[in-house]
Amino acid sequence: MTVILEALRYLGYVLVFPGFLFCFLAGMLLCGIDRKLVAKMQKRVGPPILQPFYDFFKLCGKETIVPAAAERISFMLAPLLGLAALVVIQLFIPVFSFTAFYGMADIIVILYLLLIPAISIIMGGAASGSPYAGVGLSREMVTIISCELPLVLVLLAVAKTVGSAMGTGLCFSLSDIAEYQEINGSLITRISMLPAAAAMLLVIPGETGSHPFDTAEAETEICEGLLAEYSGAALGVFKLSHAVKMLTLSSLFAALFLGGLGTGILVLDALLLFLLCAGITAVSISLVHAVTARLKIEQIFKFYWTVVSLPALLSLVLAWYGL
Amino acid sequence: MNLLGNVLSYQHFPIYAIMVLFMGSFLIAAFGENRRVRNILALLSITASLIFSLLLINPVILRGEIIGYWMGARSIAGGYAIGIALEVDALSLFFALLAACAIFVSGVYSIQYMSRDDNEKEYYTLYLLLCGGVMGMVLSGDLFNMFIMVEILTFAAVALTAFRNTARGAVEAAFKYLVVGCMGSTFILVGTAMLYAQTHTLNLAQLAQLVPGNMNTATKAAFALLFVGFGTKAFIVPFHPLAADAHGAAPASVSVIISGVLTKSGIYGIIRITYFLFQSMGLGTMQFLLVFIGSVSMFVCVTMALAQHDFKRLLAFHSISQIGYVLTAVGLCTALGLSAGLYHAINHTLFKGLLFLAAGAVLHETGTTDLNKLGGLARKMPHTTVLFLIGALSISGVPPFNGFASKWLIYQATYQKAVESGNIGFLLVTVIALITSVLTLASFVKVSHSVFFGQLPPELEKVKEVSWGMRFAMGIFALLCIVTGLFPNLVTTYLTEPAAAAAFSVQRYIEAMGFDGSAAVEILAGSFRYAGVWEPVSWLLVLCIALLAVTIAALAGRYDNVSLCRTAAGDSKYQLFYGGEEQSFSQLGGDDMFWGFKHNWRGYFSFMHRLHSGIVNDYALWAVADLALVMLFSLIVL
Amino acid sequence: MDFPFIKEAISQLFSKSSCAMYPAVPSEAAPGYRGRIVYHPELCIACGMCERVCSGNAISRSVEHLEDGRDKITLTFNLGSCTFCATCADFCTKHAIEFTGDYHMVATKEEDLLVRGSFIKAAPKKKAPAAAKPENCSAQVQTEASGVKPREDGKPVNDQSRCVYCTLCAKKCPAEALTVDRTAKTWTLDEDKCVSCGTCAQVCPKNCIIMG
Amino acid sequence: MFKKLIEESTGRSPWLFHINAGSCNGCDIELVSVLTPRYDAERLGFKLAGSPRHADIVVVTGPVTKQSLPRVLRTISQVPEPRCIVTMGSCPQSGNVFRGSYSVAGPLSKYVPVDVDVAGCAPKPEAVIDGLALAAKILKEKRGRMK
Repeated sequence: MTVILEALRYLGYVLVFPGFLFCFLAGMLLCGIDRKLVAKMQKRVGPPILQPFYDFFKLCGKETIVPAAAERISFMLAPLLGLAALVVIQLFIPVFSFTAFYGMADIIVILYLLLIPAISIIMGGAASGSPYAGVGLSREMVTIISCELPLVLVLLAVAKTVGSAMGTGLCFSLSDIAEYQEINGSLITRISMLPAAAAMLLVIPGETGSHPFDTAEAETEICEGLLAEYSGAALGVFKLSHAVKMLTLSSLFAALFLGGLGTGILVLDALLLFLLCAGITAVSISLVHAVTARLKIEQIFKFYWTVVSLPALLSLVLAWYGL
Repeated sequence: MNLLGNVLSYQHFPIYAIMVLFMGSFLIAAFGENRRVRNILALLSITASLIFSLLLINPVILRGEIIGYWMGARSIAGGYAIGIALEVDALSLFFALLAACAIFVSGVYSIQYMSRDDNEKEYYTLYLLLCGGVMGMVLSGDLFNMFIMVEILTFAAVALTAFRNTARGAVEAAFKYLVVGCMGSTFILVGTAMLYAQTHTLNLAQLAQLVPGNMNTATKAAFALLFVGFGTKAFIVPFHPLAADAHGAAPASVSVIISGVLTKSGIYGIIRITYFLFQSMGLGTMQFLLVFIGSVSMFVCVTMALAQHDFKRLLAFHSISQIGYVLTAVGLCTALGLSAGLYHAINHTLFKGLLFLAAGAVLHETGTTDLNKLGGLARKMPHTTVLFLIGALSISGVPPFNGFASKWLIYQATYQKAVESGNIGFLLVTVIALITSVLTLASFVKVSHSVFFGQLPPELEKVKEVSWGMRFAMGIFALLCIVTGLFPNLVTTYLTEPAAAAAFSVQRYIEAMGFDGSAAVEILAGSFRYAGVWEPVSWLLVLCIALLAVTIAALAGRYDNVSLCRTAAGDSKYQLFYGGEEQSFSQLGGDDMFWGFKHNWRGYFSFMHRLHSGIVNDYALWAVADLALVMLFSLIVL
Repeated sequence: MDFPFIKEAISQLFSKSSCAMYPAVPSEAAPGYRGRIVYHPELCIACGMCERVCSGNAISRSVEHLEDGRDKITLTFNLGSCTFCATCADFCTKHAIEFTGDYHMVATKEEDLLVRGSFIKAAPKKKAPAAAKPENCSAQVQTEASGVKPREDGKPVNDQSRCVYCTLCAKKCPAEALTVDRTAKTWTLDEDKCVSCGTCAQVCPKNCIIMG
Repeated sequence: MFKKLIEESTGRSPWLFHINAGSCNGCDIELVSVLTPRYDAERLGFKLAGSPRHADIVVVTGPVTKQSLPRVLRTISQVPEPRCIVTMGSCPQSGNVFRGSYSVAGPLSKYVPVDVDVAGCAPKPEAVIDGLALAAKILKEKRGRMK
């Protein structure tokens, strides 16, 4: 009996709270808030907050065309796989003191799991056979390479800071990082972590592929790149994945740097997490979107490996010497 | 009955495992005219070798014995070993198992893969010689025998590289390999001779007993000679261009052996000399040497791979890049590091074998491995595509495949080493390893797009899926990739940790052969705890549940309401969007796919381009220069 | 990399948007905007000038012969073919064509974009009783009509019996050699200015200018 | 309920794909100006899509020249159902001043059923918004008729 209850509880985690339903609602709302904020910053009225929901449901009602040249199974499976992988990452990211799946994955795993949605979109695009997707694929991959270095440095800096504070030398476990922050306050209050937090804020738009780092999906030059041949429900799932990715990365940021703010009540924590995510999105995605123009792909690479990596490296060195 | 029991004692299994391969080789040379006889002989010998290796797991790994085996009842006279000895500890057996597995799968694959070539008899003779050489080298307890086996495998590998000598560049590649490979063998021979002059013995155990206490200029020079000699066999930087040429030319089944097994034997040699013979791994400088060469191999080769446009050459460079991971982890000299490195060695053999076989399948069906001429094969060769993707995701370290499990350990090991030693340099190694991993992913995205996805060139319309035998061979590797990825604890507990522990118990190694091991320099392995957690099975379970949930939700939302092209004639609705133009063949070339990345590194790439001149004289010079540097280094630090 | 607009972006976050909330708040077209055509058939004399000058072939005229002998003339303006250049309105001497500021020209059917107007032209009937009184008169007219001879120097001659004094020839004359007074019904040619280009004859809707 | 949700959403998020079939660029500029902060069609859910596969509404400008005709038809056929075709400006409806030219194959309605005509040369952005809103309504009706 207890086994069944336990199984149901975990099923509930996957389907409802940090999992599927939460990801869907929170991610879509986050996306809507982002669009609204960008519009506001550009002196526009902007779409209603619920616009991403409208877009998603509309796409569900459209015809899904599979091109004759496409590899059908990969083409249809890729969106689902990407979404599922993202939902699973969300399960591993602690919501303050609460972690749905405790002791299953650490930050290195998260780093690699974040590649799976990117790989799935790349596979889907490549399977469509479109030449636009080929160009998009090349750019998407370079964007991933670009983001990887600063992200790695940020994660290592956090691991070192928490590890040396806990006396184990280094700590990769996200729930341990959350626990540490519960006791000692948020990491962002430490001076050595400030550059890393700034770098992470700039990594988020690159990882989600939002403006100005959206060369891979540049709709005006390469017809949305990897998504060029997607239509209907499959496209809707990709749009949903994009929204969930925003949620995932911003809640990763919250888990890494803004831990220890939780109230201990799960519902309030979830709400607080969502608000924090909205704040992080507003700064790192919306603001950057509103004030920049799309970069060229080699500029993205240069930007991430210099401008963003340097503060992250600084943070790592500071953490190394125990500041 | 007693005799039979004696013959079937596990003490004899190591020599059986070696000899069946050599016997198979000689028998095929003698009676291999008939195709069926030849295949049966080859299969029998590789299967027997695999079985003998597997049977050794119980005593050596589970019970922790070290088998010291003297051939011809000769052993120790006057305090010096004079017989031919085999010594099998967990480390040797680890590499032997790896070799036996790869040999078995590649042998099964060969039967159909090579069926279109003539001179199959010679192929199998050389192939089994190569396998026997590898097996003999890792199980040998004698430095000179190691040299002999290295010679056998080098010459067999050279001959097999030139096997398809009608192909462009095959003879040239073989010649390069011959020149530099012979230099490497010579280094090993000279090193062996110098050690013999100093210690009057060739037995590994006795050398391990005598050498560390009697270090002088000659033994230091011998170290450098042996190190560089085995380095040549492992193709670590600066010998990597040879691997690229050799893999590009050799048949895929041979590439599997060269990259999966031959390079490992080089790594095995390096471990033997650094951990056992000279017991110098405790020195920070020696760790620096290994980690430095490992990291440079890792990074240089992955960037070189990004610039390739030939499937097999690209794989060859990746092969060295992964060997760089192994060497780096081995060079850390911690229990975690060595275990991680050996884990990665297993994984490298599996996924690189799988990838080479997939490349071979593509070559077998299309006749080319040029990335710019291929494309869209996923619709023609679906199984090969899936198998290739498993290999590609494994090598890129995507969870839950095996590459991730070992890389995860390597990152922890390097980082932990950095924290323990307080040396920020090791941290740089962690970062390099992580970046290398994502660059690996990039180049496999390139391959999968250029070969399996994208558009099918019109001239490849008639391509068919490869035969079941070849798919079966690839399937074994793919299955092993998944299994070793899903159960990392089993692999570490039953394979890598015993092997790593063996590397740290030199004293037992010496004593197993009947020598006095009390003088051995014990390197403290140190205990470790994982800094993070990774549960692949539970993760996969959660992913499956999530995927199921997403799929059900999607199907409820009419996700299956797709419209497919029903007519044979080109309905414009189902054509690709070409900005309104009619669909025509257009495939992004694999050559310069990531120019956004390469553009920023153009200085580096043009430097690399000039460096890899393809002239064998240059490569020979590199070998000599490398030897000089390592010798200088070892003279100073040892 | 710097973000030069970051201050503006943040300040605009709290300021009012610059949107014209169009469907909710109706918006007037700017003065002089040329939108939907309004046609006043009661003013039209069916001279056909508009049809002739229209570059987009948007104007068509159909004539329906009524039972009482009169003609019902219908002018159709196809807004879907119109370039809104307003040349027709310019040329219309009767000001029967008007361009309004109404820009809501959205239709699901082509019909909805047609502006129609018709009037009954009594002109032939009017002439018939006038011709009936003196019988020879009509013959005279006819001989007059045929009697107008082209001038030998190639300059235009006006058949005043048919002229409606629409002044188009005067407007079109590149040399400004023609003066037409509509009230006095006079047509005069300044022979010194005339260059005999033939434009007046070409544009005349009634074909009453005869060139040599 | 799901079907109702879809139907409700269809009218609220029409994505446009713009085809220039030989236009003089007047209408193109007006169409883009609809998306500027001044008119901001995004507040009604309109968005310019990059690929016909993503689009709901195809906006055609220009008199449909002989060169562009097959491309226009091919691109329109690649738009998934339900779709709506809007002609913008006089050119695609009639050929306008280009009518009768050797290179003009229009009007568009000869080849595909056109749902909404927006007249004007070029139409005012408000008129474009009117037209697109009408198209979105038609889209919703079409969606309701599906299945």
